[in-house]
Amino acid sequence: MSPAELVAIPYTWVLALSAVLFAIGTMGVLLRRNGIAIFLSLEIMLNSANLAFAAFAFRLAAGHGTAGEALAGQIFIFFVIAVAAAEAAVGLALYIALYRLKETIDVDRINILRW
Amino acid sequence: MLGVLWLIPVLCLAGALLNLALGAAGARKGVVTIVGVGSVGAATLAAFVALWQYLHQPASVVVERYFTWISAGAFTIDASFQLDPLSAVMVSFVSFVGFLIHVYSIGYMHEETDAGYARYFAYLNLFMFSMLLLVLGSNLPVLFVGWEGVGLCSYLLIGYYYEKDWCAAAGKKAFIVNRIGDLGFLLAIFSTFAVFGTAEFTEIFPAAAAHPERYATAATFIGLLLFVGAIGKSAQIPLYVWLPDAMAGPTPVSALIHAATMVTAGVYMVVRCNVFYRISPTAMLVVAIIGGITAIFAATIGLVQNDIKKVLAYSTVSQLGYMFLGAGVGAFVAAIFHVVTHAFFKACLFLGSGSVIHACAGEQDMRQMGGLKRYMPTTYWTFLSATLAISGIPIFAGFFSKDEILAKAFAAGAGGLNGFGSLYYVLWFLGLAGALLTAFYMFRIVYMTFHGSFRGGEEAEHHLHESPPSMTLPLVILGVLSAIGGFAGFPGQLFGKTGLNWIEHFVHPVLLPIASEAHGVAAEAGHGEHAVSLGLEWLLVLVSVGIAALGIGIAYRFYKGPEAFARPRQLAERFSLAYKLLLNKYWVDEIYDALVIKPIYWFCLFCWRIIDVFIIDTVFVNGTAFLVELTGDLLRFLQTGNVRNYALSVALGILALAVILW
Amino acid sequence: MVTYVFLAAAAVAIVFAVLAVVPRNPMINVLSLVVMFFAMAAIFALLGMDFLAAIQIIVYSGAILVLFLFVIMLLNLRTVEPFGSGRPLQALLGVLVAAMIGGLVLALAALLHPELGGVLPGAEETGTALTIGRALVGSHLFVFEFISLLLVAAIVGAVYLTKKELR
Amino acid sequence: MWAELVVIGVKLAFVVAVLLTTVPIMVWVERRGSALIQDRLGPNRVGPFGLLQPVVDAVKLLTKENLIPAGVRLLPYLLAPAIALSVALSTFIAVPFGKDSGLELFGHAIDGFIVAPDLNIGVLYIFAIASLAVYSTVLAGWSSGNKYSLYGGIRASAQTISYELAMTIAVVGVLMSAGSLQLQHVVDAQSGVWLGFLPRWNVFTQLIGAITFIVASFAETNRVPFDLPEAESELVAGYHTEYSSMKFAAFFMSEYVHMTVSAALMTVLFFGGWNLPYIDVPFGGWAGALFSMAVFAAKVAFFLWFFVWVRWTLPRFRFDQLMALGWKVMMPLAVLNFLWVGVAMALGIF
Repeated sequence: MSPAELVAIPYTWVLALSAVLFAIGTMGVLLRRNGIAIFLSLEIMLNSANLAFAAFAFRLAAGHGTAGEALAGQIFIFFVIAVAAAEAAVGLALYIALYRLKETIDVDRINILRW
Repeated sequence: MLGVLWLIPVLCLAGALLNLALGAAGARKGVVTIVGVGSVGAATLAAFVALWQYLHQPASVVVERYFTWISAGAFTIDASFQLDPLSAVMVSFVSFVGFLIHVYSIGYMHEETDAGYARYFAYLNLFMFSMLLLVLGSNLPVLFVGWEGVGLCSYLLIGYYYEKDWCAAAGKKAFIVNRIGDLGFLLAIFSTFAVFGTAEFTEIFPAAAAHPERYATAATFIGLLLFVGAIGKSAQIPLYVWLPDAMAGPTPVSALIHAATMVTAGVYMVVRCNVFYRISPTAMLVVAIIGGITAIFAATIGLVQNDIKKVLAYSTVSQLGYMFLGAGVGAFVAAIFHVVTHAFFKACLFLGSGSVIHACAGEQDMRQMGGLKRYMPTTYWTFLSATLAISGIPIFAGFFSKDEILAKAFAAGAGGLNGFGSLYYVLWFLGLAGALLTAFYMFRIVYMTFHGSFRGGEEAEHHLHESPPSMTLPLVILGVLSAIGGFAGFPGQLFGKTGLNWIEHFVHPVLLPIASEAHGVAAEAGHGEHAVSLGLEWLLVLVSVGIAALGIGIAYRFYKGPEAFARPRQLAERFSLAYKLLLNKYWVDEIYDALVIKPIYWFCLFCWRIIDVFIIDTVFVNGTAFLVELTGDLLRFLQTGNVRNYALSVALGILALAVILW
Repeated sequence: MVTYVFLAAAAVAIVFAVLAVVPRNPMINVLSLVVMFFAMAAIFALLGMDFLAAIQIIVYSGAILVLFLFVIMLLNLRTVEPFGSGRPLQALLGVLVAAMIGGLVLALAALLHPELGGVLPGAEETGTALTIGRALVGSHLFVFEFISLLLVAAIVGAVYLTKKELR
Repeated sequence: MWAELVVIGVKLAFVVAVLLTTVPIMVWVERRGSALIQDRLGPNRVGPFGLLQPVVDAVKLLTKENLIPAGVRLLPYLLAPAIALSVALSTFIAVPFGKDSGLELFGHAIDGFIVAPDLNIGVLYIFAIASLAVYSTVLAGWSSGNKYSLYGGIRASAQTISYELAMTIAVVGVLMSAGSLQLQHVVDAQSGVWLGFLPRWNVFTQLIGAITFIVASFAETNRVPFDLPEAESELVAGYHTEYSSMKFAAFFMSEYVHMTVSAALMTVLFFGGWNLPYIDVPFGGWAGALFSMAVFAAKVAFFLWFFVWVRWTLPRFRFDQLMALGWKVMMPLAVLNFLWVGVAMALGIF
């Protein structure tokens, strides 16, 4: 792998950022009652995961690994984005069906599926 | 060269399959008849063609290999047929008698439903296929396939009237008892592979004959195991119990399977493997003893039975005993000869009895018969000729074969065969006594059934009638054969012309010469004429004839004329204990029931009640279900139906995981 | 310079992430999420992943969030629930757990040795697009195809779910 | 470093100025052109041929009362026009508008007549920005608190998204044949001759792609025959029903800037940029640069006129027809072009 030019950013910073974002997203998922909002928080969590991938790919690109390894991280992010798209499509469709059925997407009021 | 060999069984198989299909399609009797009888007829034709070709070519053994059946590493089994004098004789008479009985069945079974008729003929053809396979097979596995096949067919046909559960029970009994024998046979096959590395007759027997000393012990072992199989299939003590019950099947079946062909498979197999027995005196002696004892034992039971087919069944058992006695004293050819003649007259007898039962509308108890001679002459005369044959009256077939066996037994005693001389004398005497009894109970049948006046009541008497030609024709043919068939083995040596004994010379090559003369007697036992002088042989002949005549006389005194039935009744009262003993067949079935069946039954009961019902069902199955239900009841409170709680628990799980992995 | 840009982007990302989670009006959530995604794209670009930056904007901002907007507009939601309303225990635990998970990763980041990252050398005119494309249809071909299959499945599922006959 | 910034700043200023001045000119051209096509006079009072008419309009719009209806969601309501205009403007920074032969400005290389020369994801950037145009319509429609606006917004965004796909896929063919994402390379790849007698313009090598792209860009810019979002004559005037004065002007300008950008993209992607057929620019240096810009401008001008021409010639689609066209005709055509390019490249046809 040809010597890559360094960027003046420690990859741990990126990791830290992803940690913070993940925490925020988790809070959103756990505390919001609006289904759509929960979904948005989920997207945030996905992005933070992507950021973690990016962080390590970033590190590998700086000569700690082969180009293939460094690339794998980016490709994984690509796939995560694709999956997120699919998930958004299906999930939102579910919300629409749900809304038709119960006139709400407040997840606390959608609790008939239990003993 | 012998292209038609494979054709013989395959034709029958085709017939069987076709009949099954026809039965399923609900075809009429006519079609089924054409297919069923036609296929067997064609097979018979093919058999005779093969025989004719065989007689017109030099080689004494012809082996045809068709394809490799099993191939596992070094050891392979070919599906191959073998035609040598022995199988030639067997094939020809099996297919011929089988064909006759098929013809007979047309008339006998014509009252069945179409489906039943088709089923019957399908099974019958299948049986022919298996039997021919058994006879033609050129190695033990192929033979075993046929062996199992005939077992299966006998089971199916005994249970033909499966609506009556005693018939089904009889079928099961036959099958299960045969299994015991088959186990021995299987072990024999395995050990053959272990010892010789192959099961081809053309390889193992010469090998064994070449080095008798080396293979002596192996031969004893294998021979005894094989004989276990033979005991099962040929209904010898102690496994004979299934044969009398097998009479539950239709009479033609009894005639074909349980008299003429299948039950003689054991004899055929022993003769086929004669080399083993000849190089192992022990095995040979065991065969002789079992045979002799069975002969007399079954005959005594036959004395007092009243069911006509039962009597014939026991006589079959005892005749089989004679055959084994013959094999046991080294008279293998005589044994085969007796197989053939026995096939003729015993088939004739059964078919005759079948015709009688047919006339009496299913009545089998001889006490309800009598005087049938008037109504069914053909049946009577053929039956009579067969009876004379089995009783050993000269000129008739049975005489030659049985007398030769007895002579050989005596010769074995005189020649001190394998140094067991005295024992063989005893066996000879048993055989003689058996002959007396045979003559007696056979003529008892004749007198009780055909002579005197009818005891079955008026309305039964009205529809007494001679059977249709399809039934009488085979009767006639078999009757004639049982009259003259014996001349195939005319004891020429009595007149100093050995050449006259055709079958002896034809089959003798099967008895391979044993290399060293250490067992010379065995080799010589093939022709026993040096053991006893000519005069002594004549004496023996006269003795056996006299014995037979004596038996007939006693039967006449007991069951014919003014004071018929009086004397036997007195005897029965005087020796009531013995009478009961015989009437109840020595309580053998009860003994077996107590000793074998009951314990197994109790064991099964234990397995069912305790192991299955309690341990498995209650503890394991229901217990598991109960456990799952319990945990479910406890855990369901976690299922709040609120997504966020689930999400929270997932997050907690992640946290825990992270902490653990940290 | 780069560092400052990164810090700025990170700050924007965090702030707008919070804005995307906390306010009860979903529209504001979505819009702030758009901004946050822009910050993400900027960070990707800084890390030399320009292709991903573009993809991030096209797919997330251009497609997914528009979808969210649609749904919000169509369902015209009236649910105004205060953040973390109801189930106080749930709320408390949620905050705790989230904070702890984030804290763990933060601690990890703090423990790791802060090496500088680098940019993967790409062709002058294509940047990483060329390399990523090669890898996608090369070593990762199977997963690539599989993803397309997944997307097709998602489309079919969405169409079926939103049919009127479903109810 | 500062020099770079200066260069970029100059370029930026130039581009923005040009784009913004295009708008009033286009207004005038549109009105006169429509008059010409419909055989009437059009504005001819203010200045010669009414050339000053747009200026007056601008003044009018600027001085109008800036009213905000009741019940609007204020933030998005104000955000929408800004998004629209900024998106329209910022797409242009990846578009090259002239041939660069190593010229210098303030003693510093200007490397390429393009605002962001080393933006190596060129076209991707353009699409990324263009995909944000949806927000302006959606937000405008939704925040107006008016169901007609909402419908208009949904119509517009649905249309935009649908045709974006066809557009992107059509462009993929071009990028493949050029082997680059940057438009200057796309233009360079279009110089020379194809099959011996045709200019190597993508319009010839990928005719289907060109047609798809042009139609799609009509839909993207909400122009007739796809101007359903603002079909004031039969539907209530779309997502900017509730907008007036300068905010409306922002939407208005964004549309025209969008038109200009689309025209430039057509030129660059399919019509050889500043290349002339068969002859290459005779003289280098600034003269050559200016000449190439002139060629480029001429082509763009042609396409702008083409927009006007089509607008006043064709009738309007119905919405379902529009959607059907977009999904059932444009998409397959684009994919077909994509396949054709792949096959042709594999066979070495170009």
